Amino acid sequence: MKKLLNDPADAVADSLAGFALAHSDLVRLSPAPVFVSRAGGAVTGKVGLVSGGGSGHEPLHAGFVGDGMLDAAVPGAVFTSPTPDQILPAIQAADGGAGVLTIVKNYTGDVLNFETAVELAVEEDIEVASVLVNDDVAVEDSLYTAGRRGVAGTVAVEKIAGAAAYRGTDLAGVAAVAERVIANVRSMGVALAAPVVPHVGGPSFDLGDDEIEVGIGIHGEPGRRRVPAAAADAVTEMLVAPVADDLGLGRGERVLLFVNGMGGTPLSELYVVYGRARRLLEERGVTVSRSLVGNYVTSLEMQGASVTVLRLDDELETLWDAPVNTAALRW
Amino acid sequence: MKKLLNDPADAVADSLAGFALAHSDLVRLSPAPVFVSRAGGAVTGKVGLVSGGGSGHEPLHAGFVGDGMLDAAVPGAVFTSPTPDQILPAIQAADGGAGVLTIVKNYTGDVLNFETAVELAVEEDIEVASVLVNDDVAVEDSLYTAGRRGVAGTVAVEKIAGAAAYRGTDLAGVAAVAERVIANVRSMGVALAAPVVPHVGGPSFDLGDDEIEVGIGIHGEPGRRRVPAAAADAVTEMLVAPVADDLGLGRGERVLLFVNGMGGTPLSELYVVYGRARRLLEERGVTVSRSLVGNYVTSLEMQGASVTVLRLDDELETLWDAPVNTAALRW
Amino acid sequence: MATAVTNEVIIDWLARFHDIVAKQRAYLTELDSAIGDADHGVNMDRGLAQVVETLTQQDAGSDASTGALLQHIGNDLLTSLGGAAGPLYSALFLGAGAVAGERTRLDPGELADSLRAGLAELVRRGSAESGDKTMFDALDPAVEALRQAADDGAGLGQATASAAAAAVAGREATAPMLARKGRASYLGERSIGHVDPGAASATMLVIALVEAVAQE
Amino acid sequence: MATAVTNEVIIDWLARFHDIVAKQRAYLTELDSAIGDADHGVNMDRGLAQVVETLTQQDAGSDASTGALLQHIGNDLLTSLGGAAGPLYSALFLGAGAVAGERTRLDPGELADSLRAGLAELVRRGSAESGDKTMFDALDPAVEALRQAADDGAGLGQATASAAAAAVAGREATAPMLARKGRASYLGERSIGHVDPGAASATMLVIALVEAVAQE
Ligand SMILES: Nc1ncnc2c1ncn2[C@@H]1O[C@H](COP(=O)(O)OP(=O)(O)O)[C@@H](O)[C@H]1O
Ligand SMILES: Nc1ncnc2c1ncn2[C@@H]1O[C@H](COP(=O)(O)OP(=O)(O)O)[C@@H](O)[C@H]1O
Ligand SMILES: [Mg+2]
Ligand SMILES: [Mg+2]
Ligand SMILES: [Mg+2]
Ligand SMILES: [Mg+2]
Repeated sequence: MKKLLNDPADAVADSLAGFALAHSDLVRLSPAPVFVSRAGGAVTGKVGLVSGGGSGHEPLHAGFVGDGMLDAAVPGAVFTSPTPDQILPAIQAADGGAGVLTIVKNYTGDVLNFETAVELAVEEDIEVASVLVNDDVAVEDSLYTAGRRGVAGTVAVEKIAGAAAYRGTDLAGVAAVAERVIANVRSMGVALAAPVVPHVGGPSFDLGDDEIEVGIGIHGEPGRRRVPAAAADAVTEMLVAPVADDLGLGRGERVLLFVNGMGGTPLSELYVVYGRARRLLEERGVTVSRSLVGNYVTSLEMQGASVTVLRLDDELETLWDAPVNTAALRW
Repeated sequence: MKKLLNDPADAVADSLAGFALAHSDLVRLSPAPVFVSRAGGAVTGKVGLVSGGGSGHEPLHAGFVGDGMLDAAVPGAVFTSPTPDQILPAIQAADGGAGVLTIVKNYTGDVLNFETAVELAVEEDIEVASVLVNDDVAVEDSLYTAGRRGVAGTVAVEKIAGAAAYRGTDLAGVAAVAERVIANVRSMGVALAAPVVPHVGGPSFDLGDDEIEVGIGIHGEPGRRRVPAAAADAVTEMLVAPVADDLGLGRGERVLLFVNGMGGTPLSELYVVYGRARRLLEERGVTVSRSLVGNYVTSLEMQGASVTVLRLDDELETLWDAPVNTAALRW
Repeated sequence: MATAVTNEVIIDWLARFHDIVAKQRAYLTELDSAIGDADHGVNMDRGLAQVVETLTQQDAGSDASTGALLQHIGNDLLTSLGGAAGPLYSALFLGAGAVAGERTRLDPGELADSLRAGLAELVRRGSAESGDKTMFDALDPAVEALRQAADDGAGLGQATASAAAAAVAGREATAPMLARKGRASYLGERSIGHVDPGAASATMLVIALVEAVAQE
Repeated sequence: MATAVTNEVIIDWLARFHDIVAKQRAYLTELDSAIGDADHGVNMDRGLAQVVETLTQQDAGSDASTGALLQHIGNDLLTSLGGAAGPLYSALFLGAGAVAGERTRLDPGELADSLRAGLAELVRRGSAESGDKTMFDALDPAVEALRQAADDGAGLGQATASAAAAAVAGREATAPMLARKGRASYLGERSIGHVDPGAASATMLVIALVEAVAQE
């Protein structure tokens, strides 16, 4: 393993320290327990937004702390959920008196740790609502699984809920908007090469030179199935079809199309996927009215991409367009 | 080789098509000869800015077309300079009557092809000035080489010259600002793993598991020397020291510190490098007053990073801070 | 050989648990790479090191009740481990501590009662059932064996030893299972054929108890 | 065997040049990977394919003068190749065409004059000198040998054959050189020990001429 790291045990701490220095206009880093919060502190009277999860998905979540999006982010160790003692002070830091929404990706660890933190926050008389992001259609949402995973769709939830909160919507309203995004966003991903977890030192899975993993998550987990490598157009169809089908997209609908890089694939290739995905949606009579292409929810240096589609309406579109000023998303 | 591509021969065309669709609010794509220009066309009375070069460095240059930065970008084949018949119409498209500045990275191919295009543009009575970016301190600037290469410092030149043009500065003035950036910006890069050029299909160079290449460019060329892999702190020193020395940075000066990813290294690692680079500069009594961290001038999926330092003064700082609205840089 | 679980035994238990996990870290990583996210080894190692350090520093065993100590450990596990394993192992100790209460020593039967309550708390948080391919599949038969041995009048050494044997069997039985909880459930059929990492670390927990009991 | 270079020969020359480059594409890629950016093979292949296609489509040779044809090719090379090689090969043909002028056939001496002028134009653009480790190091001795053979009264076949021999020798001589022009110069000492890719493709250009002359 070669990485631009010092001791792998310090990977998250070193990276966060650099991040906080580079973006000191936007964020503050609390060292122990570790969390990142808005530079100006909680906004009085505004619903606070907190998210978090294991590290290794940068810029998610710390890169989305700032005006118009998150008030605090809680990074765990690489691919490991943060602990309640980190999450609680982040909730406190985000609380401007109007309550706090926690945005949790649906993983057992994240769910359990946030649950405990929220119980503690409520004991301290902070009003807290929580939403679970579960956009990954690669995973069957049945009684016999932990439910669908939360992946790149999280960006849409955080952006749109963030805008709602900045507009002055109350906690129930912000939670409702977040739920509406969650109900209308789906993702599917593919890996061409596995990530290397720093403390592991080798690739998380082995892929042959002519194999790809379809239906992967963002933690270097194996995917749903391994198929022969194929051209971008064919691979993109494997991603778009289940997403569009699961959403039940019909003619005349309009969507946000988000092609997300897993960290190790060139941007130029993401645009190839975007072009094909867009054509596939248009062939279904769907209009792509908003777009996002880039590395936003990564899996270290994994090579691959995911396609996320969010069904839009006027309100969601307006909230997506609302100003945002964070390290990783700004307009 | 596994990539999210169709026919490698279509890689650039497919990617540009997707890019233009995703950013139709910002850019227009001219298909044959290929170039990308500002969606609204040339701005009347404003100096036009044109850059370009081989593809494979995305988001450079097309990702910087938009208000406050470039008016047109000319992408060649992967790692291959574009041709004069592409560059000429881009210059024409960028000309709002106040002349055009071409920003060329110092490679023989780019220089020669832009030279010819500029000759043709001048024959058509377009006023053109040109600057050569040559920020890579890995390359000796002597009579016995083609001179220093242009690498990540190009972003600073394009951003700052773009802001000057938007402020209404005339062609000579914009060229002078660009030259001032070039005189004050230096870079140095390292590779941990080579990129895979689509039509080649294998890595551009072979690095052992415990080796890194120091002094690399952005085309998968071998670097100046191969050294044993080392911790991020040590590698960062190998990059910062020659940059700071070459700039002759003294106590009390202030700079922009830009840590650029080569495309395949996780963002989290770039922040580790940033943190260390910042400390090293501060130890020299230098203040880091502006920062940029991310994948802006890449070499396909090469793993590695470069450190760029730009000596700032009030004017350059103001121009850096000026609004910009492009696919890859926006504030 | 200890005849009851005292605070000294518990502190030694946790230290030994950490030792085994540290030595078997690569093995746990390998298991979690196959059907998870490869962090269980480092996660348990790093987290347990912190828990043990706190335990040793605070000399927590000296005056507290056994219930208080177990709950203290439960809280430390919560703040130190992270991931899914953190809250679940934490629940096990918090639940066990609640039942151990003001006692300062647990005989085999009391230990079984206490751990059974811990398991109930773990299930309350994670909803695992037998056969879901989780740590529960190692822990549940272990506690059941402990209960049985205690009822049969076995001493602490023998009771914990049969618990360990049951945990090992339970761990091995996870291999053919199709995962229905946690990260491995995302894999569907592809989860079959691999031992569950949490069942493996839970087995180490039980083995560490055998060692601690034998040592005192 | 042609005794003079006509437009037919020139068109055939370019087609053969492309054939050789296409067959040796991997070899050129390998050379350019070692000391450059790995694009010379695909770049020349793709670009020459375009040039040849235009030449064939337009039936450019039928009525134009040799000078006009060479300049036409020079312009096509400029718009088709890109990279450093594009403007340099273009300069070679533009310069050669300017001197060939209104002629419709070039005897060995006229061919040498014409190519010498092309080389001067190449040097005007790229400032290469002998020993810089560039295509110039294959082309300059080739044109020199052509001149010599023409002066010695050799026929076109023999003259071009000695040019090719000189190009091959010039190409081989680039291996021990330290690059002072182009991308390889960035490597400093590490450029030593590798044949220059441009010298290799330029040698193919001269060999293609020998073949085209022999064929007609
Ligand atoms: N709902 C659950 N109930 C019981 N145990 C579970 C549950 N979910 C996961 N586990 C256990 O947790 C283990 C994984 O722990 P760990 O790797 O630390 O967490 P994560 O999956 O968050 O990375 C699994 O092997 C399994 O034994
Ligand atoms: N200044 C120069 N004069 C003559 N030939 C040059 C010069 N610079 C580069 N070359 C030739 O161009 C070749 C490289 O061509 P190519 O790979 O197409 O361009 P690039 O370096 O832009 O990728 C070199 O091998 C060398 O022979
Ligand atoms: Mg985990
Ligand atoms: Mg090139
Ligand atoms: Mg895990
Ligand atoms: Mg080249």
